[in-house]
Parts: sequence; structure tokens; C-alpha cells
Amino acid sequence: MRSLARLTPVLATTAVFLAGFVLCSLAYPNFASLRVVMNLLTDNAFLGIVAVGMTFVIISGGIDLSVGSVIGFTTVFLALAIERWGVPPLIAFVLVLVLCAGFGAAMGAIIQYAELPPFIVTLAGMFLARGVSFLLSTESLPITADLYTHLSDHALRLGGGARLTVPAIVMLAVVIGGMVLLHLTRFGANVYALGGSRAATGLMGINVARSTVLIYTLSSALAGLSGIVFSLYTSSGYSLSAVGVELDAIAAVVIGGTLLSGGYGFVFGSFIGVLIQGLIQTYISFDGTLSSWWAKIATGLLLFAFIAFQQLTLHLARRSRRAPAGVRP
Amino acid sequence: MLPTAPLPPPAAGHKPQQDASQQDAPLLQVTGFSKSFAGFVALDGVDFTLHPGEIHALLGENGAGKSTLIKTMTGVVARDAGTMRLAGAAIAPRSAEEAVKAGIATVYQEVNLAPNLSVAQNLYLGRQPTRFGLVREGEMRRRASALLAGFGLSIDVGAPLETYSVAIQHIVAIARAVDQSARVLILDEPTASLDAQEVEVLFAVMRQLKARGIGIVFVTHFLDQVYAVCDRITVLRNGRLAGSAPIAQMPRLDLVRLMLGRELSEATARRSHAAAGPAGADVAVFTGLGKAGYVAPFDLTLRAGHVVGLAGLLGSGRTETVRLVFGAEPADAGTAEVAGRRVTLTCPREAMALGFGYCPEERKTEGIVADLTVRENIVLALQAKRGALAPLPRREQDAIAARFIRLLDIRPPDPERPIGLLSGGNQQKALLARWLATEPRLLILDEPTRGIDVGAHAEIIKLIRDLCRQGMALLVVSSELEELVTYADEVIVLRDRAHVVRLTGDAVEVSAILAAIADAPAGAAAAA
Amino acid sequence: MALRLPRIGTSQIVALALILAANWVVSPQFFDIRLQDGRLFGSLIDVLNRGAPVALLSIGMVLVIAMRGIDLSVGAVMAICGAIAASLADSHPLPVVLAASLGAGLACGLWNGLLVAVLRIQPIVATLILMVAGRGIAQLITEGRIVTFTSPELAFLGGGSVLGLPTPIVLTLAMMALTLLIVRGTALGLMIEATGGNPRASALAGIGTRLITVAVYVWSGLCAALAGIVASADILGADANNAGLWLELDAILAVVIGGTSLFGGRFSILLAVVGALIIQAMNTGILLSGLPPETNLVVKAVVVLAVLLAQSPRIGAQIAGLGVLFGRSRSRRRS
Amino acid sequence: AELTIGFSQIGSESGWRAAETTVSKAEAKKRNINFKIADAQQKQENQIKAIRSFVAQGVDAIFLAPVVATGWDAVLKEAQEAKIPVVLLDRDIDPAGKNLYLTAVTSDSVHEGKVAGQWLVKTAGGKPCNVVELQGTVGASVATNRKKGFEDGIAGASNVKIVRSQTGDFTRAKGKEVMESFIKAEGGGKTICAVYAHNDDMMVGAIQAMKEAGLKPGTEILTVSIDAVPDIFKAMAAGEANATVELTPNMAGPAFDAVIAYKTKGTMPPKWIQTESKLYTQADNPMAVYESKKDLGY
Ligand SMILES: Nc1ncnc2c1ncn2[C@@H]1O[C@H](COP(=O)(O)OP(=O)(O)OP(=O)(O)O)[C@@H](O)[C@H]1O
Ligand SMILES: Nc1ncnc2c1ncn2[C@@H]1O[C@H](COP(=O)(O)OP(=O)(O)OP(=O)(O)O)[C@@H](O)[C@H]1O
Ligand SMILES: [Mg+2]
Ligand SMILES: [Mg+2]
Repeated sequence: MRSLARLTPVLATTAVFLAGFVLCSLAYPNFASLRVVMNLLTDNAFLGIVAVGMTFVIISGGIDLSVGSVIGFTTVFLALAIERWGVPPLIAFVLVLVLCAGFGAAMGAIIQYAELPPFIVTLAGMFLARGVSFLLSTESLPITADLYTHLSDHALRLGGGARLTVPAIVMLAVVIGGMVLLHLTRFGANVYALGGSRAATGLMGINVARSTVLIYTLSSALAGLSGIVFSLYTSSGYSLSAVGVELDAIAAVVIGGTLLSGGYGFVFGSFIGVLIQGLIQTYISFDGTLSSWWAKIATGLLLFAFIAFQQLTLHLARRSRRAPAGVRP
Repeated sequence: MLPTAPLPPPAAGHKPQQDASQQDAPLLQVTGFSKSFAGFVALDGVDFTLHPGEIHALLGENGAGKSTLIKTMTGVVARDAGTMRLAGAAIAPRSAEEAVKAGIATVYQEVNLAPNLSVAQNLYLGRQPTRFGLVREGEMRRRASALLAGFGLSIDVGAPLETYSVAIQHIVAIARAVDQSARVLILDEPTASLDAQEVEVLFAVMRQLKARGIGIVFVTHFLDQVYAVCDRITVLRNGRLAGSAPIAQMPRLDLVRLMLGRELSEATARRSHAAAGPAGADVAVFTGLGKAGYVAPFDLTLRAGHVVGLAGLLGSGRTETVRLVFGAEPADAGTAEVAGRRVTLTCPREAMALGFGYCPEERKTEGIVADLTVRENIVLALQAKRGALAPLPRREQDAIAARFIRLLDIRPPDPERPIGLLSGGNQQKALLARWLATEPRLLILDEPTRGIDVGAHAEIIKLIRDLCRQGMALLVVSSELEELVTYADEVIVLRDRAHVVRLTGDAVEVSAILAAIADAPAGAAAAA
Repeated sequence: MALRLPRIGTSQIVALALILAANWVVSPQFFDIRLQDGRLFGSLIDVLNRGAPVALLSIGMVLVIAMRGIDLSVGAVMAICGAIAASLADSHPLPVVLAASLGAGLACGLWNGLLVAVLRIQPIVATLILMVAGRGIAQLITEGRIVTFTSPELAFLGGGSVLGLPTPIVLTLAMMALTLLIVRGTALGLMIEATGGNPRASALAGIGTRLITVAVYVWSGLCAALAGIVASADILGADANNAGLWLELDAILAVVIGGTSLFGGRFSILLAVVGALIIQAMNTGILLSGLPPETNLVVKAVVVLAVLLAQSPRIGAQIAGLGVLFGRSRSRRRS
Repeated sequence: AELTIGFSQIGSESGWRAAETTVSKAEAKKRNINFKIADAQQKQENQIKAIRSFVAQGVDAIFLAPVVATGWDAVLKEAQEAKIPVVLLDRDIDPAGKNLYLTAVTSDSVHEGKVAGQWLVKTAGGKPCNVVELQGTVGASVATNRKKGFEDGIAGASNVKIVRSQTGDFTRAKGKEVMESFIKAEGGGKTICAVYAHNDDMMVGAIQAMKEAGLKPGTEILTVSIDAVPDIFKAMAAGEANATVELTPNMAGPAFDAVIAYKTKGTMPPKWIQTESKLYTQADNPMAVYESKKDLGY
């Protein structure tokens, strides 16, 4: 019973998402189609992947502001590697993942050993990754490798114009993998423990340093993977791509019921958080009458509505639970 | 003073006359440990020897350096000097992880578990049973339940640890350490938040481990417990080794003298009920106060110059009761009358405006503000009561801090030290000072002597009596019944979140309280 | 013997000095100051003048962060208040313009505060809402264009000077003094530090944590409004699209460089402002250096990391440890 | 039946962009077209999402003002599969995607820079001229192109050279800040002969900086910038700015006409409908131009 109660935020978020989808479908006849759902998955694939990494970081009590820049760096690096330096795409993927993982490990190590707040270390990481992509190239570079054309053409056609694309499949795999890693392994338990109490985790004999480094390594590596997906999605590399994605990812994670102070949260919740953000944007583009500013205001208001509704659901759930069960068994 | 405290049965194969060191090789040998914090010497060349199959008491006043010695031994705090040998081999763990790997399991003084993880995860964090890299949740829970059953605890091990009281959290921490301990088990004040029954369970477990040849370091401020289970005593004073001897060579009075460096003046003399002052005016009257699912409705009258004690098992609803009284948790039934006026209490501020004060039991999460200095922590409640716009002049703050540091003997007596750097017991004293500084009409104390050394213990009890004599009304939650009966005019016994028995006057006896807690007719217990 | 740990602050001052020295190396005229139309003129003045908006933001932000919060909306609030000021400037007297603009900042802060304190939404998301919507509101006011004005009174707040000091610097100093007075002259500072350090304990000690939470967000909104007015007055127009864009990150960075923990507790307004100056000194240095703009971010990242590493408690402890070693060996020699 | 056209607009990062949106709406209304605008807030991913959702909604045509040149193949293919014509506005995309859109109504931003450069070479008239350059956002294709075009424009004149170049992010505030530093780094501005800014907004900021430093823009220091927003004409009228190259906000008008012709008569429009990059100087009656432009939503 009480173990189930921990799921309430995720359930609330999911309910809110479904309700939102139904409302949109009522408003626009074309909305409730498989195509729109699949678009939601494809268009938000890169965000979904970073959000999984971000979930680990936030649950451990940290934050990673560098992910957007790492995506940008990845796309530029891939474009240069594949088009200019003639590296085969698959090898370029491995290379860039190793680079990104190393970058994350370095940030984790600084956070751990210099005892600096993650917010600032990863902010510097954000500057650095973006800056390095500028140094690599300020132009947008097309990627024409065969693999790219194949992969972007390759999709499960589900009828009605709906396609389950490679990016969407990668994201779903990452979400499932993330759920397994976070909820079913020792590493996952350590992540939660770190968020619950860093000092206590150390005293319990857990190698805090290794876990911290691993968490940021994971986040950056997933950002790299997200960058690969992004480059597939756009078949290009561009130093300004994915600006501000870190905030979208953080918002998705938090909307998904994860506490920013650490210790609580679910990968699945973040996935729903991503979908909610995608839903808001799809709604706004379906509406199409909103000027730039009204679109921003509407995004803010919808965000507020979702969060307020979520708080309300949680509040009601807690109230109904507390009365019979009490504080202790 | 525990009525049932027997002399320790001579452990098998252990003759008190013979020093253990001559008998077998030491298990853990610590030599010349030193540690200073920013110029403050917390440990100064301490030696310590632990033998296999020995329960070794590590004693000393608050701030003597016990916890620091333990943390330097396990590598959590880096030591400045000293060497350490485990079973003859030199070791130098640099982190708790390395200590655990070397075979030293520790329960640190503050509950140090992850509050958000389930009980089972906390027990097995880092060593969960896995298959193909995946944690076997079911198996882990089964093992966790079995392990806790050994401590007489049957709880939902899937629930987050924080939903349980500190006491249960402490038992979980002990269970974790016991389960891990390969050679050495270190327990830093494990009994501070346990009641007599649970202490007995813990002792039973400790004796079993001892029989298996495990060496146990045991820190406590309860001398009865020392004589109940320990084989040897080491005493620290001001960061130095004050003495070490087998238990038989260390009678109680010598021990206290060794700890304090002086005689203990009239430690805990028994209160004479006749001496209690006349009942003063009603300070607060609660009728039918309660909250569904929290604590059943109760009546409670608090009078000036009277002490009402709350007794009960862990989780019986004592803390809940006082939280309702203080308005920290809004009641959903009943009425409150303060100084003859009907009031509703919905938040601590309102209670404070009425002259209430509440010293909570969980000092780390609800008491201290670790970053702030001792002075700031002491004046915090008084300042809140005056309001933000009427700041206490610095001179006045200094005077208040100095007065309470002297009165309660807070050590080190530096008001500008961040309170988080004080030892546990001294933090507790500063919290008491915080509330005394507001000069409350009604002071609520939840486990006021937890983690406090013998010397300070006596001081605090004296203080409670003095306050009472000055006309303050007191509501005290305590698990230490012998102590409670020395000052309480009235004791209310709780069971299952309900007030079940009220004892007044001469009926306030340990045996009667125990009987009420145990749900036996009071007469039967008294007769027994 | 007093066991007080050394008060932080030296590392920030040293960092600022080092960066200024570096600027002097890349641009020898860096410290040249002359009087131009009754107004001090020079790169050093530029650092102070250009640093004013972030310094203003950081004055509000440091209080929010000390309360364990964060305010991502300040950039957007700057845009809103700047837009209001610019659109009213030519048709209304200055007091009305200021009242409207500061009032809007106050309202924004109140909104954030209520979301955090009453609805208990996590600060980062609560303020993210206004960060997104706020810029929209600002653009709504200006309809996406740059609204220009000619009012000399408002222009004075950006380009004027008092006793030779550019007005933005004077306003920042005034705001800093006022905030210090309010926070350290009363017990509010202590209460903020206590609440940030341990909210549960502070509530039990009778501190009105909710009210203080709302108050710090309101103050942050007010500071952001002032920063917005300064930014508008500076370019004689409101650029709702770009005013204050990403400045929230700079403000947070300034606070952290100023030694205030993102986990709340102890704070220093003065050092937050020093942090803002460190950031601006670095930016100005980059502009003076003549390096290609592609390198800006890399330089910034390296400098920020260097400043932070120099402040790291670990590294600080090691330096202190060296001191102890040194002291000890000396005393040993004596004995 | 009336046409429904979806427009994936970049955002509203500048006054020029706002004017483009306003003008497009007005042009759509003139032609009785149901016009849907999706604002991408400067993000390519948002533009792709918007195009996808236009396809899902089954619009008749899609206008796209691409934020970058590359990365449109996949999504444009989707539109093509759904038989929805796409028209590029204001910026071109990578050559590989040529067959994926109907036509592009754009200005040539390299050409704009070149016009600006050539004007400067002519105006400097052989005297040595140190130019400081205020670049647009690092990485923005317009900034890259306008820089390249300008360099082409001054390539033949060895007397004109760029001595300093920094990004002003296309904004007034940054333009002013960067210009302040340039002035200090160039001996109080004495060695600066001309300022070239990638857009007028930065130039307006830079003019302010020069005035505050006691310099006289427009006379002591030449200015040339791009976009032709109303405020630069005010400055020209006051003699504080010298030249600007126009980027017309009316890209949608020709695009609508092309789509209507294509839909109703099947006429294939040319692949590139280039808009004019007209140079304005103080001689072109700036106040009159200002009046004509000031209500276009800049
Ligand atoms: N991290 C620290 N920094 C500075 N001083 C410290 C630190 N940790 C402990 N001290 C000081 O070292 C002394 C010894 O503390 P310690 O916690 O070992 O005492 P203790 O014997 O365990 O007391 P108690 O019975 O109250 O738990 C205390 O005066 C304390 O203030
Ligand atoms: N609403 C609440 N918010 C925060 N903490 C609470 C709340 N209610 C109870 N607690 C804490 O949870 C614990 C549960 O109280 P518990 O059942 O242990 O009461 P008790 O009879 O006082 O037992 P104990 O012997 O542990 O003091 C207490 O430590 C109390 O501080
Ligand atoms: Mg201790
Ligand atoms: Mg209790």
C-alpha cells in the first residue's frame, strides 16, 4: 500500500497527460490519430533521451545544465567527422559517445573532488561544450552519408501516415533501459540513496565518488546519444542546435513527478513529462492562430495548468490515503 | 538504576581478573590517534585496543571525542596522526567503504541511512542480492523481514524508511551493521532512542555476536547498560585517553570520576513527591484534542509548576501528542483553552505567542540549523517571537548566548562556532537554550536528555525541576522512566496512539508505568 | 580561543583582482579613466556600468537562493518591466512610469512567491512558468518590436550620471544599500538563513517561513524590474525579445561565485555583487581582447571553472592544511 | 475553397522578424487565405515539429522560414509524400534539398553584405579605413553570410580593412556594449573609420555608444548596416547613420501568389524568387522612408 503510494506522482502525471490528450482531440478533429501520437514520439525523441539521463542526475540530488550544449557539440562533431574527416558513421558514433562520456566523467569528478555545486560545474560545462562546437564550425553542415538517408527513411509504417521512426525506437529503448537501470539495479539504488542523503550514503559504505562520476557520465553519454538522434533527425550538424534543451529536460523531469531536491522520481514520469511538453506544443501549432508571444504565454499557462492540476491530484490522493492508514503501521 | 539491572554474568572463557590482552592477540589496535578541527584538538594521541569476543564500552562526556575517534577509525574523518592494526595487519581505511571492506561495520551517532529508500534497500544497499545484475527485490525483502524479526521488529520493509520513527530507523541501522560485521562492530550511541525492551533485544544480539568472536565497540551515556553487557571500558576526556580497564576493575563511582575529572554532585536523587510545590494555575487545558489517524482524542491539563510526563513505547503517539499541543500539526477535534481563553492552534507561531515552547526530539532535522552559529541557534526562537522587525541587538544576543553556554555548560564555549560542528549532546543543550531563552509559560520537551552525558544529564534534570519551581508548566516525553519519575507530578501512559492511563502523585512509579505500558492491570504490576 | 572559521570573501576579491589584471594585460588602457561630458569614462567604468543589471538581479537572487529557492524568471521580468517603462515613458511622468514598472515586477515576484509558498511547486518549475510566459507578456506589450522613447528623465536612469558616476552604478549601489539595510538591519537576514538552512526547524522555532518566502520572491521581482528599467533606459528602448535573455543564469552564477550555497543558508549580498562584477569583468575583457567571437564561450568556461576551483572548499582546506603543517613544524622547532 | 497555409516562423527575435510576421498576416488577409503561424522560438526542432503537425492537419501549403540551412530533408520529404507544397521564405536551405520545395522567396544575404561593403569602398574613396564589425549571433547563417559578403565587397580595396570583429548577438544592448569596448580598444575611437553591423538594431546601439563617447557617428565615423528598419532611417535623418541595405519583410506576398498560381493553374514558379537588396543612404529622404515603414510592425 505504502510502496504503491510512491507511484502517485507518476500516476497523477499520466492521468493529466491523458486528460490533456483527450481535450486536444475534442478541440481538433485530426488530433486523435496514430500519426500525431507517433509524431509526438519522433519529435521528442532527443528530449526523451536526455530526460532519462537528467532523471538519474536529479534523483541523485544534482543537475546537468550541459546536455543541450553536448547535443550541439555531438551534431557538429558527427558532421565534421563523417563529412570532412571521412570517418564511417558507426565509428563516429562510438567516438562521440566516448568523448561525451569522458566529458561527463570530468564534470562528475570536479563536482565530487572539488566539492563544487553541480549547477555551476555543469553551467561551465554548458559554456564549454557550446564554445567548442563554435570552434569546430559555426556553419550548419549537412550530413549525406548513406547510413543517414537509410536510417531516416527507415521506419515502421503503421498506416494513416503514422511512422514509428528510428529516433522514436531509440528513445523507447532508452526509456526502458533507464527504468531497468534505475529501478532494478544496485547502481539505481545508489542513485536514490545519494539523493536521499549524500553523507549517509557515504557512511553506509557506498563509493559516493564512483557513483557521482558514473551518474554524470551516464547523463552526458545519453546527451551524446541524443545528439546522434538529433543529427539523424536533421541530417546535419549545427553548433546552435538544441539551445535551451536542458531546461526542457529539467521541466520534463520535474513535471514527471521527480523532486528537484533529489531522492524521488521515476524514469517513466520523465517520459510522460516529455510527452506533456510535446502535447502543449502540438496543441499550439494545431491552433496556429497564436502569435509568437501568445504562444509563449499559452505555453506558460498550460505548464502551470498541468502542474497545478498535478499538485491537486497529489493532494487529494494523499488526503484520501492518510485518513485510514495513519502515519505508521 | 534500572530495576532489573543484573550484574553481568561472567562471560564464558573470560576471567575478569585476567586482562584480555594477555589472553589473546588484539583484534583492533589503535595507537596515537590525533585529530584537530581548524586548530581545535578533538583527539590527542588516543590509544585503543579491542579484543575478539569483547564488548568494549567507549565512554566520556559530550564532546569528549568518542564519535571523532570512531570516525577517524573508519576513515570517514581523516586523522592527523596515528596507526591502526586489524588482526595484526596495518590498515588505513580512507572511507566508510574501505572500512566495511576491511571488516569494520559501524552505526554512526546520527541515524545515517537514506530516508527515501525502503527499509529493505537501506539494509542491503550496496550488497543487494542480484541475479544477472538485477536486484532481486522479493528475495531482498524476505531477507530484510527475517533480519528485522531477529530484532523483534515486524514492519513493512517495502515502505520508505522515513515513514518510521527515529527509533525504528535506528534499529534498522543497527541491523544493517550487525548483518555486515565481519570482525568489528562499532555502535555509537545505538540505545539513545530505544526503550528498555528494545535495548534488551539489542543486547541479546550483541552477546550472540560476541560469542562468535566479533569485537564490539559500544558508546552510550547509560551506565547501567555499560555494566549490563560490557567487558571492558575505555574513557575519553577532552580528547585524551583518561583510562581503560576491565569492567570489574572499574566500579561505577570511579568510572564517573574518570569521565568527569571530578566527583558527580548528587546525580539523580529521587524526588520526594511531598516536596512538589502546590498546584499552580491552569496554564493550558485541552479537551478532546485529537486528529484522525494521528492520535486519538485526549484531555490534558497543564499547570504552572507542574511536570506532566508522557510515557509509552516507541510509536505510541507521544510525539504526536505534543505536536498537536504545540500546533505543529493542526488538530481536527477538540478544544484548547489557554489562560482561560478559547484558542485554536494551527501553527507554532500561534503557540509561541501564547507562551509555548517545544524542543523536538529529532535534533538534526527539526532542531538545529547546522550552518548557523551557536549564538544564532540559541536566539532563533526568541527572535521569531519578537518578529523580524524587532531585531535583538547584537550585545543582547551575545549576553543570552553567553548566559546559556555557561548555564548548560555547552562545549566548546564558543558562541560563534557553527552548531553543526558541536557534538550531539552539546547541540541538544543549545536547543534547550533556544527555548529557555523565550521564557515560555509552557515548555514541551521531547526526549530532552537523549544523547546527553551523565554530568549534563543531572544538570538538565535539575534545570527541569528549577523551571518547575519558578512556575513554568512542563510537558515532557521521555523513554527514561527512572528519570521521568524523579520529576514528573503526573505521568500519562500512551498505547497505540491513545492516552490509556493517567498516574498522579505517589502512583508515579516505574513499575506502575511499565505495567500500564505492558497493558497489565496496574495493581497486578504493583503487587508483583 | 575563538574557533571561528575564516570568513569567506578573500577568494572572490582575489579573483576579481586577477581578472582585472588580465584585462589590463590584454588592453593597456584598461584602467584609464577620464571625464567625458561630466561622466566618468573608461573600461573600468564600463565593467561597473554593464555589470549593473546582473548585479541588480543578483541582489534579489541571493536572497531567493539563501531560502533554498531559485528564480529563473528574472530575465523575463526584466523584459516585462523594461517594456512597460518604455511604452509609458513618453506619455506619463517619470514617477508613474517607475511605479507601473516596479509594480509589475512586484506582481511577478508575488506570483512566483505564491506558487512556491502556497501551491508548493518546486521553485525551479514555478519560476520556469514565468520565464516562458513572461517573455511572451513582454512581447505582447511591445508587439514584438523595439519600443523606443525619448523621455530624457527615463533616459537619465540609463545614460545619465550622478557626481560623474553613471546612474546604473548609483542605482545598484542604492539597491544594495537598501537591501542590506532591510535584511541585516532587521532579523530578516537571520530568518532567511535559518529557513534556508533548515526549513522544518525554522518553522518549529516560530519563523513565518511562508511569508518570508513570498517576500524574497517579491524582492527578487523588484530587483529584476529595476534591472529592466536600467536596461531599457540604456538603449532608449525596450527590446522585449532580447532584454535579460539568459541573464538569470548569470545572476545565479554571480550568487554562487559570491559563495552562497544553492542549498540555502548563509548568504552574502556584497559578495554576490562582487560575483556579478567578476562575470562582467570577464565579459569586458573578452570584448577588449580582440579574440574571435567563436572563442568567447570557451574562455568564459575556463575562467568560471578556474574561479570556482580556486574557491572550492576542498582546495581551500588543502591550502589551510598546508598552513597548519607549516604552523606545526614551526612550533615543533620551538619546543 | 479558401486555402489553408501553415507558416513555420523562426520566432520573434528582432523587430524585422516581427514585421515579417505582421506583413505576412496582412498579405494573407488580402488574399483571403487561412493562415496559421507556428512560432519556433529559434529552434529547428520546433520548426520540424510544426511542419509535421501541419502535415498532420492536412494544410494546402507550408511556408518555412528555416532557422538553419541544413537538416530539412526528412521532414520535407514527409510533406512531399503528403503532396503539400513547401515554400521557403527569407532564407535558403542546403542545395541537396532543392527538389523538396516548390520555390524559395529570399534575399541573398551574402549579396547584402557585399552591397554594404561596396558602398563603404566607394565612400572611403581610397583613403585608409579601419572598420570595426558587429557580427550577428555566432553560428547564425545570416551572420556568416553577411560577414562573407562584406569581406567580398571590400576584397578589392586594400585601404579598407576590418580591425575588430565581435558578436553583438543582433541586439541593441549588445551592440552598444561591444561598440563601447571597440572604442576603448581603438584609442577612444580615433582610429575607427567605419562601423559595419550585421543588422540595424546593433547599429542603433553602436551609434548611442559613439555619441556617449563624444564621437560623431555619420560624420567622424561612417556607418553601414543591413535590414532597413525604421529606426535607422531616423538616425540617417539626424545625420548619425550613413547607409543601410534593405531586407524586405514582404516575403510572403510573392510566395502566396506563387502558391495560388500553382494550386489553381498548375504554374510552376521559378526555383528562386529573389527579393531586392536596396541600398539606402542619407540621400534617399530617410524621413519619408521612416514614415512609410513605421507602421509595418517593426
Ligand atoms: N567537523 C568538525 N569540525 C569542527 N569540530 C568538530 C567537528 N566534529 C567534531 N568536532 C568537535 O570535536 C569534539 C568532539 O566531538 P565528538 O562528536 O567526538 O564528541 P562525542 O564524544 O561523540 O560527544 P557526544 O557524546 O555528545 O556525542 C567536539 O567538541 C566537537 O565540537
Ligand atoms: N506530521 C509530521 N511531520 C513530520 N514529522 C512527524 C509528523 N508526525 C510525526 N512525525 C515524526 O514521526 C515520528 C513518529 O512519531 P512516533 O510514533 O515515534 O511517536 P512517539 O510515541 O513519540 O515515539 P518515539 O519514541 O519515537 O518518540 C516522530 O519522531 C515525529 O517527530
Ligand atoms: Mg558522539
Ligand atoms: Mg517521539
